[in-house]
Amino acid sequence: MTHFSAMSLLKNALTGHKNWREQWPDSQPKAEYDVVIVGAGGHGLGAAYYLARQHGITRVAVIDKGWLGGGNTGRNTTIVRSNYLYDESARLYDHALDLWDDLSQELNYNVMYSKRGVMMLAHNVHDVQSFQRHIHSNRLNGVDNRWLTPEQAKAFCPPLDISARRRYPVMGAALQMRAGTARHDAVAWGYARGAAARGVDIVQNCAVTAIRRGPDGAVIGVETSRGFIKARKVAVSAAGNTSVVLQSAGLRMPLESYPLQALVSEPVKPIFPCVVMSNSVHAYISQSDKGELVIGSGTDQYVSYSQRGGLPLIEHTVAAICEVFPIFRRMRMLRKWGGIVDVTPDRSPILGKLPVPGLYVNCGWGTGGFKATPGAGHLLAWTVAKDEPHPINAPFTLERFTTGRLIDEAAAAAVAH
Amino acid sequence: MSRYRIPGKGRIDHARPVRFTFDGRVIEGRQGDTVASALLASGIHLMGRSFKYHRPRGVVSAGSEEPNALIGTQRGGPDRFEPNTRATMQEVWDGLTTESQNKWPSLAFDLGAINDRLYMLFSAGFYYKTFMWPKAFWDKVYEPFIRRAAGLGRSPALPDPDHYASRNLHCDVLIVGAGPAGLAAALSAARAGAQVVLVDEHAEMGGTLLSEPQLRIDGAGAWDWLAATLAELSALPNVRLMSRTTAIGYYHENMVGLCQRLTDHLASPPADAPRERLWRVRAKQVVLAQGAIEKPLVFDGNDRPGVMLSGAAQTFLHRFGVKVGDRPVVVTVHDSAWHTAFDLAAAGMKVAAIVDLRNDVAPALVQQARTLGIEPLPGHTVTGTTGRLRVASVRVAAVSGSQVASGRRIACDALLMCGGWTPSLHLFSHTKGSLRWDAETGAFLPDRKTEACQIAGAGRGLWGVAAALDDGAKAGALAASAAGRVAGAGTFAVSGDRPGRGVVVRELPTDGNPGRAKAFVDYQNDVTAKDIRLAVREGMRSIEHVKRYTTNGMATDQGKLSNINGLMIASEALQKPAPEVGLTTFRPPYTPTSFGALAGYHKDDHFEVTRRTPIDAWADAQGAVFEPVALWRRARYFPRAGEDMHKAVARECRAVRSAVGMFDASTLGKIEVVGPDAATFLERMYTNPWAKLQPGRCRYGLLLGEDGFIRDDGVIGRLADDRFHVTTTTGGAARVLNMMEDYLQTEWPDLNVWLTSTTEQWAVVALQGPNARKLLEPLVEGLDLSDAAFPHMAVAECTVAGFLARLFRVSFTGELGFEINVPARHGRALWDLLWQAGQAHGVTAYGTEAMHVLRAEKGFIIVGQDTDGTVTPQDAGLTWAIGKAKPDFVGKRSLMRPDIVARGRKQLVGLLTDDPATVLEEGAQIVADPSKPLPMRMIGHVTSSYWSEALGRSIAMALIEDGHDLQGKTLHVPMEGRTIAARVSGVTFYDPEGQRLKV
Amino acid sequence: MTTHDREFRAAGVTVGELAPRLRFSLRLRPDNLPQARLALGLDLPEKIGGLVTAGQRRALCLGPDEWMLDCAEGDRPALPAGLPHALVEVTDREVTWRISGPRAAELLSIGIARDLAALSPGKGCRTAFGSVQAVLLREGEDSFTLSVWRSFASHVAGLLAIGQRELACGL
Amino acid sequence: MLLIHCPYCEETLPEAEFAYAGEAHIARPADPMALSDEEWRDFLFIRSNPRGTHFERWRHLHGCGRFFNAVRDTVTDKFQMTYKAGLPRPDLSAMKEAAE
Repeated sequence: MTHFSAMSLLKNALTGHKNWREQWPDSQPKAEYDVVIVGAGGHGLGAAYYLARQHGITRVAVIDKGWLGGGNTGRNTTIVRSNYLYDESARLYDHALDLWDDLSQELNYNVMYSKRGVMMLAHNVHDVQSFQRHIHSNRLNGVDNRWLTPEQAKAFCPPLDISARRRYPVMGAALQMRAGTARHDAVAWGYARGAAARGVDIVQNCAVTAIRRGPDGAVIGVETSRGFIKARKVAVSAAGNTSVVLQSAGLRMPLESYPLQALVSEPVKPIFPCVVMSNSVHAYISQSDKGELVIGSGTDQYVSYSQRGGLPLIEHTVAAICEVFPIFRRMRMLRKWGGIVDVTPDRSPILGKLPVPGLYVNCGWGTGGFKATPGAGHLLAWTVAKDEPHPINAPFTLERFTTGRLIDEAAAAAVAH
Repeated sequence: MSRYRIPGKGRIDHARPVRFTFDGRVIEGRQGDTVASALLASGIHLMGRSFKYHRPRGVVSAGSEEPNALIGTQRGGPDRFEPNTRATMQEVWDGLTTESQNKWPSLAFDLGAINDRLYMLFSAGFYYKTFMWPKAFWDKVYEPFIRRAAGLGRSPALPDPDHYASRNLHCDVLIVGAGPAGLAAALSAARAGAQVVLVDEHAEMGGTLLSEPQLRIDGAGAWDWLAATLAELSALPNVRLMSRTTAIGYYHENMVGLCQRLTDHLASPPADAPRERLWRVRAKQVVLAQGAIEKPLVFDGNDRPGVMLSGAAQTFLHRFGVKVGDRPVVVTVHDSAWHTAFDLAAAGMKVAAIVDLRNDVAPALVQQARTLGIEPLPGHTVTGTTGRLRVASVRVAAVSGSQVASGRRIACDALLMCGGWTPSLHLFSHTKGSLRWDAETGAFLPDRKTEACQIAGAGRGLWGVAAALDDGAKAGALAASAAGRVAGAGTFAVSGDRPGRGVVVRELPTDGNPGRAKAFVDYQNDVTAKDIRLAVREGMRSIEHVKRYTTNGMATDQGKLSNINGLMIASEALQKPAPEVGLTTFRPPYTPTSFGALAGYHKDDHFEVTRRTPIDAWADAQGAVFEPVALWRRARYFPRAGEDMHKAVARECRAVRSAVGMFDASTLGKIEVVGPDAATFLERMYTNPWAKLQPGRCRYGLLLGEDGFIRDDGVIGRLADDRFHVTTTTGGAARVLNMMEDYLQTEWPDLNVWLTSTTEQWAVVALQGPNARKLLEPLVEGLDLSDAAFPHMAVAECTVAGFLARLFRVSFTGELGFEINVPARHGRALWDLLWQAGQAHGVTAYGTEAMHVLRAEKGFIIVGQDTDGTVTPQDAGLTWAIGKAKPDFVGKRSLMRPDIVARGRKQLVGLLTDDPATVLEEGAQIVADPSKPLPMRMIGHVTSSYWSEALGRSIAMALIEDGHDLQGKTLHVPMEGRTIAARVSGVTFYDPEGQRLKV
Repeated sequence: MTTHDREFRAAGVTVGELAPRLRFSLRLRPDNLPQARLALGLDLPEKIGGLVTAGQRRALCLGPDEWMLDCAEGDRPALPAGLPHALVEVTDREVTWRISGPRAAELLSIGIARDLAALSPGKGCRTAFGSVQAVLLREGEDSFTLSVWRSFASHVAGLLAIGQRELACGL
Repeated sequence: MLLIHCPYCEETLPEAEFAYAGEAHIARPADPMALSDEEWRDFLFIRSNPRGTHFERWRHLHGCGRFFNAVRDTVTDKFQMTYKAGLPRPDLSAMKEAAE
């Protein structure tokens, strides 16, 4: 692996960039591995990296039906934060945040983690109560999150309109300063490069068609479009396609896959210094390092794998952004795209062992998986290597849906009255 | 000043000068000009700077695919400023202000161009490889530096005063593109009687025909034929023609989004005119006749101002009467540029040479070039250009096999290139229709369709106007037939057509070092051929990776000019055929679309519905402070002069406890449940028993989700054996009705019961307080209001102040209380009468905040505040509301799940601070031991907390782990800088025996 | 609350709020239609969207077991007690406008996604105007009535007024 | 925006009038109390979530108000058919044969 640095860049620049080597090889699958990871997104590649780096397990293949990083890793709005309500969630996402902090150096790959601050807007009394609860809980959990008055929010994010006459006036905001954005592709590429350098095979354009179990019920490998691959352990980290993959192992999951859309504007000079989310108007926004406004919206209402998504949702999302930031009305949408997100009944992920020996899952991240990337990879690797969950992901079991110990972040923010 | 304008030529109005400014300089154009054509007419090619290297750039195209000539435009003040507008699409009008972008201090001298000197450092993906050390520099130095360099234009800084419209439209046939194919399609479909919508993104319809006046169609000149065709179409009642209208996206089931630009070309738009309108068109059939986009050629120095697409030069000549230079050179791999050269020569330009990589150029073309005094150079390549702010010369060299001879310089002031044509299939791609590589045309063509559409003309690789007309006519007929009309396709007699042929190339061959060449593929993003090869070298094997690593195709033209060239170069580097490397997905919109148009009417007051009660106007007049609750706005409190919320709420609470308060409860959801099985239905939905509730009586109802968690609550009155008046929370009304309908329709369709929302049938006034009866009694007819005759939790129909009413004796405050339901139109009148009559009894209006305090004093929960979707009836202390004898109700089974019955659940309790003056913060977390370090173990949180005027102290409710067992125990609420001690109590703080109800 | 009680006269379309009319939601199983028809003296349509009028009574079928029943002031229809049904008055729930003129359908198309050409005169439907549920009746080729719930009325009226101004300005 | 055929209205109408209502043919057990925790979990939470043919429910919310069933391909989003609530799951292979 070529070490990346300003010096190496300069040296190569002087030689016409002819000597850069490939960042990861396009591997052919071997007949057998210790661990097969299904899904070469940031989570799966991260798991492979940590298996090799921290657990010394290098006979690992990451298999993807398409190109690495081509799923939700490359289709999200790159928001990284950890100011979740429940202790379990806050620990999970804060663990990821700790890893984000050093990730560029760890991977020797600049993932451009930008601690721009994530500000969540409160538009009604219920939002205020809910965010205060978050802030108090985060504070006692050691998670950065603070309350801003409307004026402070405006000072932090000048394009914000805080006038009281708006349909959704800003009544305050919760700010996590340590949160921000990162360059999504770089995360996948950085993990891929790091994992490959440690012996992991990254097998692209190879669809896993079934998980095979032996007579004792334990996992023995995966069927793929390029034949059977033997494996002692299989970890499924396939986001929207998890239900389909696990079906072949005889497992039915509490998951539904929905289309999620996002869009960017044409690039403009720096105008937007942070990330702003508004749950009440259903939109979130930041500005990329290219100058595009990156805008996310909610999911369409129906289960779908089409990655198409409808126009009305885009209309609504853009209207919401213009309501909070009326100066952007004359900006233009450059492109929009769709991803497939897998959603659990309590909107929290499932990360752990499955009731099949040798089978592990990391799924159900819904619209929020990107922020967890290093954490999910790290915890999945731990769980696979030790055949038991790390204390941080221990609550995120599949069994919670049987016993009723849900971690319901969505319900906790639910509006009633 | 317009030295490059050819008098009398083009479709502009030469008699109508139009003045606008560009970077402060006044430019005179003509009515019908675009900013680009007007600047070119004044000899200005330099219109922008590129993204990364800040290289000077000129206009490349004449259409919406323009990557370079992006400008800021402004109408009047800065509130109507917008960045990144294509100069090739913006029409000029008197007073238009425009500016160039991404330069400092000026377009001609830009300090940012230092990046261009360092271009070898700024190779593809360079930022992934550096800026990592020292780590602290990332936040402070590197990132701010990178971000400052980002972006093209500047963002608008003020709210946009314009408004935007939207409309739904249904038609038989939507035709996208009004070039020859689209026009012919429209004729076939329209003549067959189909409802036709024909749209084109340009100001004028006609497409290619506008740039090919030499054509004759059915005996008429192209422009006469066009005029006649448009006249015929616009005279038909079943045809709608929309110019300046871009089909932005093609969605499910033949829905196409259109963005129509209504005023950006007008000097003074009508006052009420929307600036743009978004159309959601649902067509039975769609005809995509979007033509093809010319490809640039990739060679060293292909980005100097003055280097442009040959078709653009042809358009500027014929449509705008503009010469793009005095001495152009043409470089091409396709016949079409030869014809451009001929047209330019015929218009008086001295075309120095036509450089064509092909050896086998048709002899007739070569002959004609010679005749016109143009030097034909078949079998030649371009290996470089010179000129800083304008191309000054081009270096051409003969090619034989893989050998490039040493070249020679030809002086020129414009270089017109043609790399062939790419069918415009963006909308088709939006449908997930598949494309196939066609080796014959060297292009991706439509393959499998997923929507009911036809692709006509150049979009499916047919070159030439005759072919496009015939194909369009057929497509229009097919579409009309599929939409149920009897249609036939006409044919057209065309002369003067110049279809032409070409070959597909990657980069032009050169004798130089390709690793040093500045041969641009994506102009705006400064992606060069060597960047793409570097990406491949670094292991990027899919076109998607190459795109993301180099940013090729991610500029504001979304790869319209760069995608195919990028693919060809990547495919060569990967030594794989193009189709195996793949094409990146085209994503909506076709061209950038303003946020305003997408938002449409959803702005300001109309961003979202604001529901108001019949009494809202009264509250407004009283100076009430409102709060949004779901879509409603509700009066939160009624401050008097000098009062803040705390004081106002204290006063309102005192009035209720000591006299009488009036409260607008109209927003409460109401559902009338009627039918012989009404009681059975409620038995199954709610936790409580209903069968034995007598008509004329009410009961508190608790609704769970099937997961056992509390969803909603409210008082339910039985009006008759078969009729219940159900109330829900304000925000829950629609959800509860939907949930009830779901169970009724899908699980229990055998029940004879029906649900009707009556939320808005009734206005509801709550009278609460010891004087409530005294106030109400004189106004009531037909009902004895005494406690004996009409006790707590009674309901009856009567008249109040002459209005037919449903009267409930209920209390959400712990005081004697009534809720008067009258038909909504009388709500205000009733309120006014009660208000008047109440003056003698000390009546005070109170809002939601006082209501919250009063109910908290009694320990009544607010669903969504004291519960959060994870709270069971046991947790909330509401086991009394569960009908123990009932075999089943929604959610019952879930209450038996292991973790629901386990210890450690959070339970609702009261919380009294040791210091009675301290009011806890809602949402504050509770710990058993505040001396522990972070992260601290939290055992619960405060759900409701208020100053209780009645008790003269603070009160709070909290969800605490096993809280029901902690009565009397002191817990702690650690705040920033201090910790508050509080004692666990019951939740009923005020009048625990309920004496005040028994009056 | 002030909904728009003045009439807008814009290019080709007027919008006027109608005085409230006694309105009921009638629910019963289609099997019981014969008895209900007899009792009401009204040939309740069975097809959704169908409208019948008899004297001052008028019924629009909104669902397989649902009719919107409009009556004259003081006319309180009744069905036999033994016939399972629900009759609930909703007069005050709704605000109704008449929208008429050659461009009435065009004005409605700013909010209604349905193809209004498919709604022939004498038919009606429940639909949505933007995000607001509405009942739309095509009284004639160029004349509609539109009912929405009371608290949504000012929002819808505002949009109709904007739409009228757009039509009037000719763009 | 999808186009949906309402089997009650017998009209094909824009998605804007409809609300998605989850997977179809998950009947509420007749006697929930008799179910094991696992069986109850399956009813509450487990969904087939297929890539392909999906049996699902919609409600014609801004229309006739009825819940009904639909067969839709989740990859193409195309509806194969819709049918009234309470009708059994259609035999798609038979339908396919009939169409051939």
